[in-house]
This record gives sequence, C-alpha cells and structure tokens, in this order.
Amino acid sequence: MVDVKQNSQRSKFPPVDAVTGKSRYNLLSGKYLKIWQGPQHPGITGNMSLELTVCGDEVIECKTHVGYLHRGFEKLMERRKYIQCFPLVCRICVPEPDFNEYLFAAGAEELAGIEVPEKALWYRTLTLEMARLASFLMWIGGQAGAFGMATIGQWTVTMRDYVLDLFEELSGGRIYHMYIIPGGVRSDLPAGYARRVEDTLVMIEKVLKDIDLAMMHNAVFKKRAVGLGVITPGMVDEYGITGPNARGSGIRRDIRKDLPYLVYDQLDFDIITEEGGDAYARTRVRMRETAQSIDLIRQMLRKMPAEGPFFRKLPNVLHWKVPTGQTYVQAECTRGEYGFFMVSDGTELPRRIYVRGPSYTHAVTLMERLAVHVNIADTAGLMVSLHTYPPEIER
Amino acid sequence: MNAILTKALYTLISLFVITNYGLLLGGTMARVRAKVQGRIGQPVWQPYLDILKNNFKRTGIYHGVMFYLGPVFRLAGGLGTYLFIPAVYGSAVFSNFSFSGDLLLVMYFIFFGQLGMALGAGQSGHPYSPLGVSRGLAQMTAFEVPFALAVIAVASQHQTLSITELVAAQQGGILNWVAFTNPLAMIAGMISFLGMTMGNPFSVVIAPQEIPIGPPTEMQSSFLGMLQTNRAIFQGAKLVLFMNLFFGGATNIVSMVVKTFLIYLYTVVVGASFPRFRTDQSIRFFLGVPTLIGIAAVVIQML
Amino acid sequence: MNSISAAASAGTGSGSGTGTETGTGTGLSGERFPVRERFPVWKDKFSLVSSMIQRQDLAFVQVPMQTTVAFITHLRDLEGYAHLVFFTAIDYIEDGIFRLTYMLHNYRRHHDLGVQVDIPREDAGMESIHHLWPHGATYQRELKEMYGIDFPGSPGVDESFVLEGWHDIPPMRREFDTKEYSEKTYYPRPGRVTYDPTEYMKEKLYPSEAETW
Amino acid sequence: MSDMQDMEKTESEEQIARIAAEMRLANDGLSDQDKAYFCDARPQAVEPYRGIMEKFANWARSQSLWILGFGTGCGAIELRPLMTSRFDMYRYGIQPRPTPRQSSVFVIGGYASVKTVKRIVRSYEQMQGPKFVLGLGSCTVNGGMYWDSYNTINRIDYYIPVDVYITGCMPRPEALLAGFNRLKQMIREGRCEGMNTYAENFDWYKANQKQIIKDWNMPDYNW
Repeated sequence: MVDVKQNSQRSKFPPVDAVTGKSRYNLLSGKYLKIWQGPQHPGITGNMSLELTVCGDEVIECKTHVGYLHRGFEKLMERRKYIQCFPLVCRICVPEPDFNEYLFAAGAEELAGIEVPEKALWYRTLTLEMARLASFLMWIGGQAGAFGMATIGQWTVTMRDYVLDLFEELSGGRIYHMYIIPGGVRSDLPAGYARRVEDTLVMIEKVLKDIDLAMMHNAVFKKRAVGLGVITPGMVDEYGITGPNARGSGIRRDIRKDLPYLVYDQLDFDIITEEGGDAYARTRVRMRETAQSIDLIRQMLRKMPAEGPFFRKLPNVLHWKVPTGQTYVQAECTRGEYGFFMVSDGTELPRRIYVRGPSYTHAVTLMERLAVHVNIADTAGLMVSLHTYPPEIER
Repeated sequence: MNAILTKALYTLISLFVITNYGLLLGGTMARVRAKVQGRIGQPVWQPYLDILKNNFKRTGIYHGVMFYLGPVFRLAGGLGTYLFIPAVYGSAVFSNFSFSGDLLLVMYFIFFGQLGMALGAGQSGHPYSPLGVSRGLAQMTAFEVPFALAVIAVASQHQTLSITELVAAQQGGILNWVAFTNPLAMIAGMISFLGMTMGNPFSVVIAPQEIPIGPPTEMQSSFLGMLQTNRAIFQGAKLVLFMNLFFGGATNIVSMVVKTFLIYLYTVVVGASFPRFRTDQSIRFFLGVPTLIGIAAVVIQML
Repeated sequence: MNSISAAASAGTGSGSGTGTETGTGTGLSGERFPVRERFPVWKDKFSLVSSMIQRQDLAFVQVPMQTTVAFITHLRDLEGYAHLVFFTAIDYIEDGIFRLTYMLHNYRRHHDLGVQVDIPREDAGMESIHHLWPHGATYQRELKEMYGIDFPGSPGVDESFVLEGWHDIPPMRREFDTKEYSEKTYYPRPGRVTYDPTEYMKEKLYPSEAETW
Repeated sequence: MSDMQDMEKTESEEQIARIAAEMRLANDGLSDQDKAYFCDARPQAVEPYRGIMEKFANWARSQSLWILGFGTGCGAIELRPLMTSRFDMYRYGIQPRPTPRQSSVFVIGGYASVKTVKRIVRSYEQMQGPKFVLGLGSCTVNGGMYWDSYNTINRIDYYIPVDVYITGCMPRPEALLAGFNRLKQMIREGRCEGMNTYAENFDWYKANQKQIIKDWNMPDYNW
C-alpha cells in the first residue's frame, strides 16, 4: 500500500537531462502522451498548470508551470509608501489575506520599533485564526471535490461563507479585509460579536462532524487517499516542507509553538501530527486543525481583554520614514510557513519586500517529485492535498 | 399496411414520452442532488433549455466524418436500447418492438453507443478524449460481467430471453419479483447499474477534475445537443430495463414512473455520498464482490 | 559600504535587537540559541564580514562570495540549519551590488540565520546551491529571470519561470521602471487621476493639521 | 499628462497598424509539422436569424449560461460561493463547464497577466458562438490595483470584446448575480454580439494581442 522504500529510492529530480533540462522521453516514439493539466482545467488549484508526460495511466514526468498570476507585487511595493503597500499585500493570497496583513504590519512595526497595544494582539490573533478556519473549510471542500465528492465542497464553502460574514461585520470586506494595519487593528469588535462568532462555530462544528463521517470514514475516499503522494520524514528538510504537509509525516513543527508570535503563548493547544505522510494523513491533520482553530477562537473570545486601546497612533503615515534595517517575520498559515523579509533603507519607500509562500516549494519541486508514478486521475487530488496556492509562488 | 402505420405511430409516441420523461427526470434528479448539497438547484426544465441553447449555437467545429457519426451512433444505441424494451407491460403503445430474445440485443445496444462514441471522440484529436474513452470502455467491460451474470441468472430462472415474458412471469404480486425470488441476481444487477449510469463512484469517465471530462471534450453545439437528447433516452431505457428485469415491470404508466424514479433515486443517493473510484479501482471492484454474487446467483439457479 | 553594514555592527554591539510584539523571548522557556558564541568560530573558518542580531531568534551574517556555499553546507550539515526558508536578492544599485540572502532555519534551536553575500551587479553570477536543496534550483531560476543573476549548472536555470517572452531588462532590477513600461505597453484607460497624497491632504482634507508636518 | 498620453496613443496606434499590415493568417510562425494541425481560416461574422426566431434563440441562450471553468485571477474565489448553496447560481440556469467548446460565458476573473492573456485569447477563440465575456473586478476595467504593474494588462477590451463589467475588488457574489442578470437582459435584447465584433475587427484585436504576447507560438486563430 504505502511503498515508502520504493519512494525514497527514486531520483531527486524528475527524469530530465541534467545539462539541458529537457525531457528524456521521446514523445515521437508513440509510447508516451503529453497532456497539460491547466491552466484552463477544473482539477487545478488556482491558475497554474502541470505539464504531464504519461505512459498509459501513469504519470512519468511532471513539470509545474507558474506565472499566470504574476503581478509583480515586490516591484510594485518598491514604488509605494508603507501605508500604500498595506491595501496591496492582502491581495497576494486570496483565501487568507490576513496573514499577509499581519506579517507586513509586524515587519514594519519591528523595523520602526512600534509597540502594539495588548488588545490589538488579541484581535490580530482572532482574525488570523478565523482566516485559518475559512481557508481550511475551503480546502476540505477542494480535497473532497478533487476526488469527485461535490457534496462536501458545497457544505464547507457555505460554512466558509458564514465566516466571511463575520469578517464583513468586523472589517467591511468579505475577501480582502485590510483589518490589521501597522500600529494595531482598524476597528473594535462590534457589540455582541462574540455571540455571533459562537453561533457560527456551533454551526461549523456540526458540519465538521458530518464531514468526518461522510469523508474520513468513507471507504472510497480512503482507497483514493491512502498511500497517495507519500512524504517521508527525510524529505521534509530536503524539500523545505512546512506546515500540515510536514506534520502529516509526523514531524512536530508549528511556528505558533516554535517561535510564538502574537498571543499564541497564552493559548492552550498542541501541535497536531499524523503518521503516514500520505494524502489521507494530511487530510486528517487539516481536519483536526480546523477543530483546533475553532477551539482557539473560543479560548480567545474568553480570555480577551475587554478594555484598552486597539490602535496606537502612528506618525503621519504619508511621511513615515522607517529606519534602516532588515528583518524576517514569519507566521504559521494554513499551508505552512508564511514569511515577509523586509529591508528598509531609511526612506519612505521599502527597499525590498520578499514574500515567502509555502507553496513555493510544495507546488514546484515537491509536486514534480511526488507526481511521478502516480495515476493520472490522482494528480488533481495530490495537488490539492499539498494545499498549493499559486499567487504566493509568483506573487 | 395499416398495422405498420399504427406501430410507427405508437413508436413515435413512445419515443416522445420517454424523451420528455428522461429530460424531466434528469432535471428532477439535479434538484434532488442539490437538496442533498443544501441548495435549491436548477429548474426542472433546465435540460430543455440547455438542448435548445446548444442547437441554437451559431458555429460548430467539424473534425472529420467519424466525429459526425459518433453522436449518431450514440443516439442509435440509445434508441435501439429503448425500442427493444417493453416500457409498459400489456400496453399497445409502449410495448415497442419486443420479441423473444430481445434481452441479448438490448445488452448489445448498451455497449454499441459507447463504441460509436469512442470512434467520434478518437477523431476529435483532443488528448483528453481517448483517455476518457479508454477509461469508459475499460470500466464498461468490467461492469458488464456482473450484469451479464445477473441476466443469465434471471434468464435461467424463468427459462426465457424475452423481456416481455420475464415481466409476465413476475406479475401477480410483489413477491413474484426477481428482487425477491432471486435477490442475489438483483444485487449484482443493481451494483452494475451504478456503473452503467456513470454516477459516483464510477464517474471517472466523465469526471472534470481527473484530467479529461471524457469523450465529449470536443463535442459542442448541436453535437452536444444530440448527446444530451440521447442521454435522456438512454437513461430512460436503462431504468425501464432494470425495472423490467428485477422489479416486476409496470402495467401502467404511473407505476412505471414511480418505479423508475425510485431506481434513479437510488443511484443519485449513492452518487451524492461517495467520491469516485479510479478506473483500475472500479475494475477491481466490479470483478470482485459483484461478480462473485453474480456467479452465486447463477450457480443457485443451476442447482 | 552602506547603511546596513553600519546597522549590523551596531546591532552586534548593543546586543538584543529591536524586537517588538513578535514575542521576543516570551514564548519559550529556557535559553535561546546563543548564536553570538558561534560568530568567532565562523569568522575563523569562513571569514565572516559582519554579523547582526536582529531578534533572539533571527540573526544576519555576511560572508564573502568565495566561502558562501561552503559556509551554507557547513551550516546545513554540522550546525543543524537544515531548512532553506528562502533565497532572494536585494538590488543596491547605488553601490553596484546585489545582496543575496539565504535564509536558513534551525529547527532544533528554532533559530533563523540570514546568510548574506554581496555580488557585483555587472555580469552577476553566483555558485549554485541546487545540490544542497532541490528547491534551490527554483529560487535560482527566479533570480535569473527577475534579476539576471546567473547560476551556472543549476537545472533549468535558463528557462522562464513566471514571465513568458520577456524581452526587456529583468524587471526586478531597480533601473527598470514598471510604471513607464506599463503605460507604454498596456493602453491605460484615460480618466485615472493621481494626487500626491501629501499635497492633497494638505489642501483638501486637513488644512490645519498639515502645517504641523 | 494628457498630451503625453495622446502622443503615446498615436504611437501605439501606428504600431498596431504596422503589425496588422505585416500580419498574415497562414500561421507563418509555425513549423510545417505543426501547421497541419491548425486551420488557417479567419473567423467569420455570422448573421443572426430574423424576427421571432432570433428572439426565441436569444431567450434560450440567456436561460442557459455555461461558464468556462477557467479561474484567470483572484476573482475566481467568489465564483465558488456563487456555485454553492449560499448563492446558488444554478437557480438561474448558470453552471460551470470544464471545456471551452461547450461553454458560452467567459468570466475574466480580475487581473490578467500577459501569460494568462495568451491562454484567455486561446480559450476565447475555442468557444463556440455566440459567446459572452464578463469582466470581473476593477482590474479588467483599467488595471485596478495593478495599474502600474509590468505584467498585467490594463484593459481587457483591447484583446477580447467584453459584454458586461462588474466592478469592485472583489465584487461580491450578489454583484456577480446582478451582472449575470444584466447579461441575460442584454442577450435577450440582442445586444451581445461580441463574437461578430471580434470577427469584424479581427485585425485590430490580433495586432493588440501580438503587441504584448511577444513569443507568439500558436496559430493566429484557434477556431
């Protein structure tokens, strides 16, 4: 079933010629077929494409092509002031823009030496966890949909919509919230917000229970997912794998615990790991993390300070000169380690902002490795199980 | 002469009814599926609009003669399947062209449409089409095994290959149905029916996510309209066939509607609660337990 | 050389960095990785140019171009910095250099180390690290495309990564003006008005407050 | 500023005229082997039916809109709620379709990078007419947030004809539904002849496309 040994003996790269980078397979021999999965394809995550060479039903070579969503964020941020970057950064990642907002704010605050009020830290953590919940709900639907179970997708995307409603109440935006700004957050929680959050959480928990029954205990789902795309623990460092993909292989890594940021050190939670490293283990990790996220939101609503400022007044942001320096801030997003590397040269414009998205390694190098010797019908499921998201690859 | 004309008229009426019934049933089932997913769903008459729209397309791409003939073969397969099955037992209008031995012909026709489609899809030149076709044919060969075993069991039980006589033998009470007199054959047949309707978990042939959307990748405009019409007829024909084989047929149109609706509902409910098998997995599945059940049914009949 | 180096030495002198709310030292009980003690060792072996401690869990070191890959290999194999977080470049056009940054992470110590190396902008090239981490090849492909930095021997480094049919200078270089290029190429829709926010706020929104600035 | 724009405008118009004059439709960039696979015909404008027949056809078209499943940008994220039970676009006869051959509506999901424009053009040309284009988000109107980016186009209507724009970043699902209703109304009124517009101004569109897509390695018209 899980052929770990055979998996680890495969070559490090897809079978391409080391010098020219061209495929070793002769397509004109008639033995192989080259097909493109994407960019126009329902079985692809976002707008990217896989160039697959297949022999029968088996993929023997996979090449990821990205760049369909390249907007040049890093270039655009170099010619915008810090406060002008702030509405731009959240657009890097659509399913959970808050991580971009938080990391940009945290980086700028660290460089400028701004202290953030305690309450804002709680609010930030709350939005991050809500974003994680929304993103995971969408992902569960995507993973079920990649194996043809449209029902689950319909349920979870609706539940995600209720989380988006909460965001809308909080910040006015469904998708892009622009709630976390340098210096704090943009607004206080509305009256009675905690109760409405709790109502939504109860609803989501009910659906999650159904999904656990209908998907995780489904014989056909298990048949498809178990043994698909095995990541061995040895591959984790080699390929720079982070997040649930690493935790699915039994590696205890979670930036929320390892390098606690915001108020995660005051919250009570454990790192969730699963053994196996296949698509099923990754699904289990994410299912359990969804439940954990719900639990964390409850904890925060309970422990959150009621009084205090949620925003620290910045200097005039139009002339805000951030002192020279460089820093790297990271956070644990749903897909793994999300980071902002920010370099300031003492002017009003950032010198360089580099966005480290976890999909960068997951979707390109790792996918090219894992897709080899996989049935062609499973490539979509494999791709989704890595939780790749193209805009953070090309930015 | 007059008899032939009457028969032709009856056939047309029968076809008209089954086409509309198939389309409405498709629309209804889309709504049922939507209910499971928590939606309202498309209007019941949406299939009509889709067919109209497709036939009103202004342009259409032509890939060669076989590309034209593919949907025609498919339609011929659907019509052939339906026309040799008596839809309502004892009715002059809906008895169609049933004759002794029509069961074998129907089994052949179920396969025929797919083969025609394979030729058409092959000529479209799109790499997804042959992938889908190879998956479809492989899966079809697999589910034919339990189906054929079930048919053999039923045929040897009642010592006939005529569907009309099979239905006649099941009249006179619910306990005379094959479902109760020969439950093993019914189980094998109904499992293979899941494969035949190409719903989940055996929908990898036309699955959009798993690379091809299958043979009709390149089919557009009126080609697609024709395929959709055929799907309605073919679906109706298959439902009627299974109703006749295992559930005692129908003596009037109301009981036909009720029985076929329930049989269809069974596939939809299964489809809504399962993901898809891969092709190799579904072949393994069909050649496993359902085939053994089918063999058991045949052996019990032989004893 | 430039301002960063000055800050770097200042950082080394003053000890703890300018950590803010990112939980400096609050989360983990027990001592942090004393990276400062490693600096002299690295300086002996790999002739460190400068070092800087930004936070308790983040430090930057600068090494010369010749010893970079040896230093990174040493860090990966012997010091536990086994995770390549990212690899990117910063363009200091006024100094005529690209500053490459290899961010490494030590999971045992939970410590980030940014290894920085300055390479000349003219005819930029660097030794490849694809043999250490397979995804290093992807970063190098991107750097080649976006900055024109060559990495001989890296697989597929000459293939385009995100751009397709790009004929201009590499877009992430500072001399490339994206606004000008966009206006020249993509038919801007007339009607877009740009106010200088400073002026606009002074004149329209806060005529009184503007005086204080 | 406006002067400069005008000057650039005329310059680029000249360039378009030059590319259009140079352009031949015999797929000259392709190798002999590839040429056999592609047709070298131009798109033809198709006359609508007359009178009540066209009205009926338009009604049927407006009631059955099949979206091409191509999420070209971040706008695609709001298509998913639109498909699911909260907003349920199936109620209005709108459903996604995985292949361009069978779909009739192309939703441009926001910004389009040059690499995507190439695929958009190809997918658009493969769709069978009458076909409709919905520009989603501010980025399709004037570039939106990315107006000064070197890799995203500013106006999608220079490359393919657009029927309805839905502005906003992001447009809400309700706005999408409103846009679809507007599109339906326009189809019923017979105002969505984007396919014929494309055929009639084929040289202009093609020259625009060729100006930004530098490595043109596909046939000039993909049916």
